[in-house]
Amino acid sequence: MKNDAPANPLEILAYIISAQIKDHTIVYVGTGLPMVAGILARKTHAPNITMVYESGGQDPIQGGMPWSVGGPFTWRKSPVVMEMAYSFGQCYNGYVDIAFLGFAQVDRYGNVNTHMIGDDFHQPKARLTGSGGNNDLTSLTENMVLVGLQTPEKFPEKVDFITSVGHLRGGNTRKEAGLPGNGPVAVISQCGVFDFEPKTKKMRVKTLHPGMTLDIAQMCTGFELLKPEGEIPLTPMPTPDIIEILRREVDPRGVFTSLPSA
Amino acid sequence: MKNDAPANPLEILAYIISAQIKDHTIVYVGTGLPMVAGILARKTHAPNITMVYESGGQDPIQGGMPWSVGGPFTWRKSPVVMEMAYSFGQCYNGYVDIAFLGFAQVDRYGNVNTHMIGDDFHQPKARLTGSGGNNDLTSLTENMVLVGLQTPEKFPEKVDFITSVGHLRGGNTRKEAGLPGNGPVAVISQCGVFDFEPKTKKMRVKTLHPGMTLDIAQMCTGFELLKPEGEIPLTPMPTPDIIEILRREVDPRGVFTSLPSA
Amino acid sequence: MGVFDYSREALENLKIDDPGILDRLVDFENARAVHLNKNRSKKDKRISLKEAVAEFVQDGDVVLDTGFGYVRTCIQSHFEIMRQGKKDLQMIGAPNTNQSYMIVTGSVRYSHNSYTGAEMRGTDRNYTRQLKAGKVRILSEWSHGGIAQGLKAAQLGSPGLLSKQMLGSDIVKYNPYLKVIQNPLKKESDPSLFIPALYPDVTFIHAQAADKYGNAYIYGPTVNDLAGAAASRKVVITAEEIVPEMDIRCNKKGSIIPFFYADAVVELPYGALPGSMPGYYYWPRQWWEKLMRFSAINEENIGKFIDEWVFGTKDQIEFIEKLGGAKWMIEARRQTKAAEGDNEDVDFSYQEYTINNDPGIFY
Amino acid sequence: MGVFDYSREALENLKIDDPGILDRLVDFENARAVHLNKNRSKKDKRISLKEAVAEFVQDGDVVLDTGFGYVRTCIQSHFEIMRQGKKDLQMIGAPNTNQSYMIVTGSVRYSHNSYTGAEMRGTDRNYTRQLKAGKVRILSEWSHGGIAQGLKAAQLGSPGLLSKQMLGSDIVKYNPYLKVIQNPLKKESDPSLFIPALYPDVTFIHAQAADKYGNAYIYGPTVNDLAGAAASRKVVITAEEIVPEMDIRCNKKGSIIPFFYADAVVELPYGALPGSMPGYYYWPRQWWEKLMRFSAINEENIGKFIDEWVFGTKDQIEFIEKLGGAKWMIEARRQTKAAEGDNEDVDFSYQEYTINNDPGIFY
Repeated sequence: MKNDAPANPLEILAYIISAQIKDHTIVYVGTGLPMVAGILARKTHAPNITMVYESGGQDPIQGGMPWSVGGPFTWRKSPVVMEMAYSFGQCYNGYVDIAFLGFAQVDRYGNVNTHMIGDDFHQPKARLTGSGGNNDLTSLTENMVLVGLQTPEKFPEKVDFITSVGHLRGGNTRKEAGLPGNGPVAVISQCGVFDFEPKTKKMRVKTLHPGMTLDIAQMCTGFELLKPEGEIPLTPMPTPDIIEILRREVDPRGVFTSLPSA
Repeated sequence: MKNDAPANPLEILAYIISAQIKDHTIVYVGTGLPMVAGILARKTHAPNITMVYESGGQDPIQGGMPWSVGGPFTWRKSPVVMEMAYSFGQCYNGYVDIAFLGFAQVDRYGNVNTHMIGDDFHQPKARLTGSGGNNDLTSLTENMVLVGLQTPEKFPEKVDFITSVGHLRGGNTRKEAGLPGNGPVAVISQCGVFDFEPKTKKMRVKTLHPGMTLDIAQMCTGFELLKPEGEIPLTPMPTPDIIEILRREVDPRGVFTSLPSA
Repeated sequence: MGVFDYSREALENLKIDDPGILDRLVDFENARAVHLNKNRSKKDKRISLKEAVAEFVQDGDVVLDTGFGYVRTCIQSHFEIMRQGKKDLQMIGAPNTNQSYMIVTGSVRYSHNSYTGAEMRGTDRNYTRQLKAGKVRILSEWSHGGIAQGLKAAQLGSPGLLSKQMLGSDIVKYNPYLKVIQNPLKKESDPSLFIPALYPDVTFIHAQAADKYGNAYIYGPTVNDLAGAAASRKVVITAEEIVPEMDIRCNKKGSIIPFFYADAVVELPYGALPGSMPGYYYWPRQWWEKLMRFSAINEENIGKFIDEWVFGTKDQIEFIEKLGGAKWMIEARRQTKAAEGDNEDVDFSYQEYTINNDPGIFY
Repeated sequence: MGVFDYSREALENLKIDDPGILDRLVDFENARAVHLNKNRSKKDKRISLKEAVAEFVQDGDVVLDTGFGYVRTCIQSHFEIMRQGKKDLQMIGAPNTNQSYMIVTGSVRYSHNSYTGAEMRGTDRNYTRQLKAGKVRILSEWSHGGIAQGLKAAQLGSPGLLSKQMLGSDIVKYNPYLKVIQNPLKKESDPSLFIPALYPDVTFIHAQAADKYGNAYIYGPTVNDLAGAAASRKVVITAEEIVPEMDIRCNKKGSIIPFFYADAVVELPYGALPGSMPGYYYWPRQWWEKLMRFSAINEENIGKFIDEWVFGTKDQIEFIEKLGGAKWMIEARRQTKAAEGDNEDVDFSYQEYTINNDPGIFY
């Protein structure tokens, strides 16, 4: 990969995710892009973050890119590798500031489906992974960020199965269901960054990526997106310096940030 | 101490306790006489027992006599020292066969008081230790053995405070209260060994120590003791061999088994 | 009738007509009785894997998965379970159910489901297919954390605990064991989820080291295994190495499973293959890629895969030979040591298996 | 009003008119908010014990006792709390409340009580006297296991758990936090005790070693300390030694408290005195015997005792000098090493303190 090539969409996504991470926070990361983003954040604007993992690894010494949340890079010389129940307990107890997760479907209230596509549990079009830790993190963590591809099928009016409650039916319903935390605070896709309108908790465009329009974003969505007051800002793009750090130091082999060849 | 001296009452007690311990069992031991009894059992009729302790020590390599259930002899090179919650969890889960505890008072149904003497919680005649692990063991362990001095005050009709439920109000009331296990199966005092009549769960004389009579035992008791059918057997006494093992190998300094000098 | 008050909605949604099948997982009284009847002796419990599976896995047992995903998972024990034709097992698929191939042979027929797939390597199309064909029935849906809490409740000697996980989700509608109740200490509405203590029938745990009595040492993520060992009716320890008891007592501080849980001890070097074993070997990544991207996609492929890797090997030694023998062993050790931080100077790149490119090697 | 539905019977029995005083121990929302507001930076948190007590102990705080009895208990921190005249603390007296002398000076005014006394050394007559004089109010009675489960519930991220402990006993009648409820999964009557998750305000934990960020290593019984560290709003780590972070990462496998719980780190060799510290020093047994058999028996004696040992020493160094200085240090190390099994060739007999015999030495 030439280091002066313009940022590709995956690199841009990695940067946008990293921008959600504030310095001096504890970040719950999964494999893939969130991991890349976490390391990028640490090497740029957030050098004092602590990364924790579902398999229990806490604050590992940074090594290669993990291929599994149980892999050695997630607990490399960690002072403590927590049992799984305690690892999620950290989120409930307020020791995790932000977590990143993917989804198969997300609806207008940020409810997530990773269970199945179709309307018959016993004869699904496709059976997916199930919850894994998705429900636990979304239920407990102070701030959730959802990351995935945006299409009308993946952003339906109603998900086929609520694996993880985001803002449930909007308004105060998440809290009424007994859940702590702010729930999903952002959704990041190839179109833009979305947040949730504070009162109704409906998904709202926050920024659009360069080249995107509201119309395109809406066409990629199975429900009506809310718009913010005034003009919709552009998502800040990575500077060449940041792209160079990403390519040189974070994912030098392009395992997660090079586009698959056809 | 001369090794051919006849067994003193504490030595006899240690032996009687040890006789409650079956081989191939897991034994929850406290400090003092139960510890002496456990080690004596292992050196005589029950070489395959495993000893576990409240502070979490499991199967320590036998060393000196512990002065505290948290002391090093209770976890000396233990493969695992369990956190306290798990240590009691062992009892609930059926991994402890028998446990030994003392009491300040015990009533006819084997309910134990280690909280207070008197009828006013706020102005007790004496405030005692409270539960510690007494309630946990008595609530959860399959078989409990209570060990202590027998006087009418210490064996009242009704204990001043139920620290630990034995057979509650008799009959099926222990189970109805939600408790697992058999509860107290034996009470051992200077008078004899007592069990609980299976239906009413009232305390019953099982054996009397040599020189004791039913009348003396009753005089030392604040409620009416049940008698077994037929003649009351004598409590088996330790052989000279056993006393020698006790003196030579188990408590050579007589820390727990020599009578206090006046 | 039954003694358990399962969620009616979940029973209906899951089409469970015979709720008695759910009982063993939560039947504390029975688990306690089984534990109380275990032989407590500190005796030499070593037997072969064949013997352990034959003696301690009964058809229909509730089997707890252990390790995490590809890490320290008792996969060679699963293979032996398949080889012996064990049937109708209930598998607790947390933290991983990348053993859906066990459904194909009828070994696993019921699933307590939390995760199915192989992370970055894709979803498990074999599972979808078996599900639609009715070859596996899901008995309960869970989150990872929910299963973890249920096992922890058991280890803590608790009938169950309240959780803030799964509340409001459809998981609750597909899990007969869960109940939404009010937090008993709160005046105002505070819905909480009751998760009962979970008691599997049999748990295989692959440990780095064990003594012959069953004191077992785990290094790296322990995940649910300490709790699972305390809860399970039957526990089989398999270990990379058998070490003297005194080595456990003096040197293996950290995560130890006490010997009295163990019914059997199996010396089983490379017992986590084709997964990884912290301190010992890295995983053969292409194996998993091939499984997910090629073998799992239709009935014929998965059949061939099972014939080749499960029935085509009689033990882990033959499995290693198929992976590449000595060369694989050396490379796998080198990579895991490096990944754990003892040596930075190792290249982890490898020839990925894709549908169009079978490198034919496994390291 | 309040948000917590405490047991009315227990409030009456305990004569608690102001149940708001009970809230902080179970106020999860507040504890979570405090945790979320903690500075997460991995920064050098080392301060002196004086500073740590001044900054992190507020009058009225709920303080969790740690260690076990005489073992690894943060007694020198308690002494500093007394020296600074901190007031009206609630002490969670589990697994031990052999700190009843803190009541005498007004530092502790409220007790969540599980055990008071000093095992083989006798019951604590000072506690009885203070109780009758109204200088300490019991806010809740517990068993050891009940407190342990409440803290574990917190660590597990659970609002509380069901327990089979304390059922049917009078403890339940003297604990406003506990509720007897039906096991939600059972059809027939199955009373279970709801124990809420417990969130202390401040916890001092004395560790064998810690790095400057607060990663702390515990060896020997951890008792409730890993759970307490996860639950407590404020955590102060005191340690026998400060070691490099890499020493924790590479060598201290086992029981580690992660740095992000820690608000402060105090280098405090001999911080468990006059208790014992696994790996470091044995306890001065006569000290405890004198406390229980002589000092605790009347107001004058306990006053003298506090004047001598607490206010009469400015730190643990002066405390050691009073115990016997270098001679004591050598003997205490020798005994603890032997007791832990490194050397059988040590005689543990000593000159017991009795009311008629004050040997005047402490080893």
